[in-house]
Amino acid sequence: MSHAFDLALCALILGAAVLAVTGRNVFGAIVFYVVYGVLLALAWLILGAVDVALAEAAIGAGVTGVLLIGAWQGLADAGGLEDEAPRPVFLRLAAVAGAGALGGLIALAVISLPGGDGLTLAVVDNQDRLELGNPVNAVLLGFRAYDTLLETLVLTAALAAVWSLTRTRVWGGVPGPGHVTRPDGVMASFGRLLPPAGLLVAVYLVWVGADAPGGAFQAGTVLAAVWILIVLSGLQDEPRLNSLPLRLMIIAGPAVFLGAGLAGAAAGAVMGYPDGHAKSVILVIEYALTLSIAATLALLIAGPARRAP
Amino acid sequence: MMELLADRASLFALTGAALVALGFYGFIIQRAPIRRLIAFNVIGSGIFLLFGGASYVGGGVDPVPQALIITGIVVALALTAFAATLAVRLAESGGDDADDDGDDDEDRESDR
Amino acid sequence: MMDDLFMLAALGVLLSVAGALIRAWRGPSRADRMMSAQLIGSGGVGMAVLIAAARSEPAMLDVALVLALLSAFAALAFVKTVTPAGAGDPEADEADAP
Amino acid sequence: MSVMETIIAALLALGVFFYFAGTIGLLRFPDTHSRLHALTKADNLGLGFIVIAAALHWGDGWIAAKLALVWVLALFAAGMAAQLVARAALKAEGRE
Repeated sequence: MSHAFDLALCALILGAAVLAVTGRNVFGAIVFYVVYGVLLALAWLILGAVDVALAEAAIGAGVTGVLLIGAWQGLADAGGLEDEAPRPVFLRLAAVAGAGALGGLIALAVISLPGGDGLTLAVVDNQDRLELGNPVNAVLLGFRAYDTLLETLVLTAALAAVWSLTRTRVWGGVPGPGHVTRPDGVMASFGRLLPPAGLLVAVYLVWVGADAPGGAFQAGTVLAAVWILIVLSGLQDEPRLNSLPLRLMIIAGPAVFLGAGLAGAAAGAVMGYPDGHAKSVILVIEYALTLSIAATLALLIAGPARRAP
Repeated sequence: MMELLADRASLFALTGAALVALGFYGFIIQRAPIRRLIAFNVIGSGIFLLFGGASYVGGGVDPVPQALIITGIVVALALTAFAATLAVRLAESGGDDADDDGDDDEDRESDR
Repeated sequence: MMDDLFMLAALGVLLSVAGALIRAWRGPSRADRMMSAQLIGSGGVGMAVLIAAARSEPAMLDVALVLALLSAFAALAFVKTVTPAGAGDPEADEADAP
Repeated sequence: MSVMETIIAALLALGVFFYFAGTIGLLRFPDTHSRLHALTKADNLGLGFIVIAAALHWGDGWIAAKLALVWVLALFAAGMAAQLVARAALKAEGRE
């Protein structure tokens, strides 16, 4: 029975992807992409990768939809939504041939992969030294912490890139169109009801992240979603982008992370955790990262400033 | 072929391979910026699924690829946000830098 | 035995989700497409609960929790697209707008 | 099959039935607003039965509380989305 579900899920994932990529209507393509995100989260659940499923559920099924619909709105307002000029036939054929060859090659590589136990045992054997029960977070914040540090810097760089597209006269101003809703309406009520639940879930995810699926990225994304919801429902406008507390919040995570790495020099190893205190340092980093990831993702979705400060 | 589809690991890895091919096709064929963004993201998630399926042993996915995939999902979102902003600003300027008030335009395309 | 039962139910929900995809494909209006996405989101929550129950893995319920929390986000963004510049509230009358 | 298993099986069958009812309504009803009506009733009930079945399966208070939170959140989200999508559909029809 489980196998029938696997097959049907994979077929549906492919179907949703085909419709998202080739569908005739741009808005429909966005809807299919959101559906595709939900189905992918289920695929990760089936594979037993609960941490990835959480990230995919929060990002693929939640935040990306808001991002793409925002872009759709912006493009529709600017008249750049659709370019209907059809591609020449030879290009279509070449694309089909190229895609087929690429997919075939990858499939061949997958089939000929040698079996193996991978790195699971190596991680499980060593994660006790970090006192973390969740192997994925032991990799993210322990064994491969360099990657995670650089990733947070990539996020900050992406935000700087988005801000670089600001019109000069509104630099440092407020992003978004300035949402206004009926104060007693459904939308405003929803904006008041959901954030406490979202906050609870985010705190819970970062709290259990040490020993169970969850962690800074998942919790940060849920917090970012709560932020976006409050803005969309008109309860609170986006902050000014030149505000100092906001900028500090954005760099707090990478700064604490880098600081902990450099402070490791005092304990014997640059970019290492002090023996015996690894868990407490990791928890501090994780909380700071959660805040920074939340602010960075929410502001990435909000886009550059559009109103003067 | 059938025993490959009967094995969970290779079933999801092959689905990932098909998604990469599909996204690649869409990325070449489509012109509208949002469609290209979606196609690009389909390539990305196809690679993640390929990676996850290939490292699936018995009860779960290897934690190292899991960590890399989580990192990848978040970076993909960040770059999608940047690309979307770029596309909107490009459409607003419409190739004419003097048009600085493009965002006041309230025309909307109808759906059907 | 019980896990097969839960997966059978999950397969049933998956098939109903496949049906909803047809409506998302046909449209005709954006509201119809958005409704299908809503039904599929709700089906996703249900399937996440069912998979968690089949594996007897409570941590998997957190995925259902996150999906349920964020299932209305795309719908919220969507309804704003019918208002000027996507900034308003479809419930507000035009006269209320500033 | 024990009594409890029979009850769980029956609840699951009901849950799946309501999901199908929602999908059939979504496919068969003639216009946007009646489709919305079919959809929101059905999927909330479907999820409700599935959640009760899962809670009985675990028989644990905390897990049942988490499952209840999942259902309440889904109810809120679906209720809000239904109301706002209906308004948006009305508005879009007016504009076109």
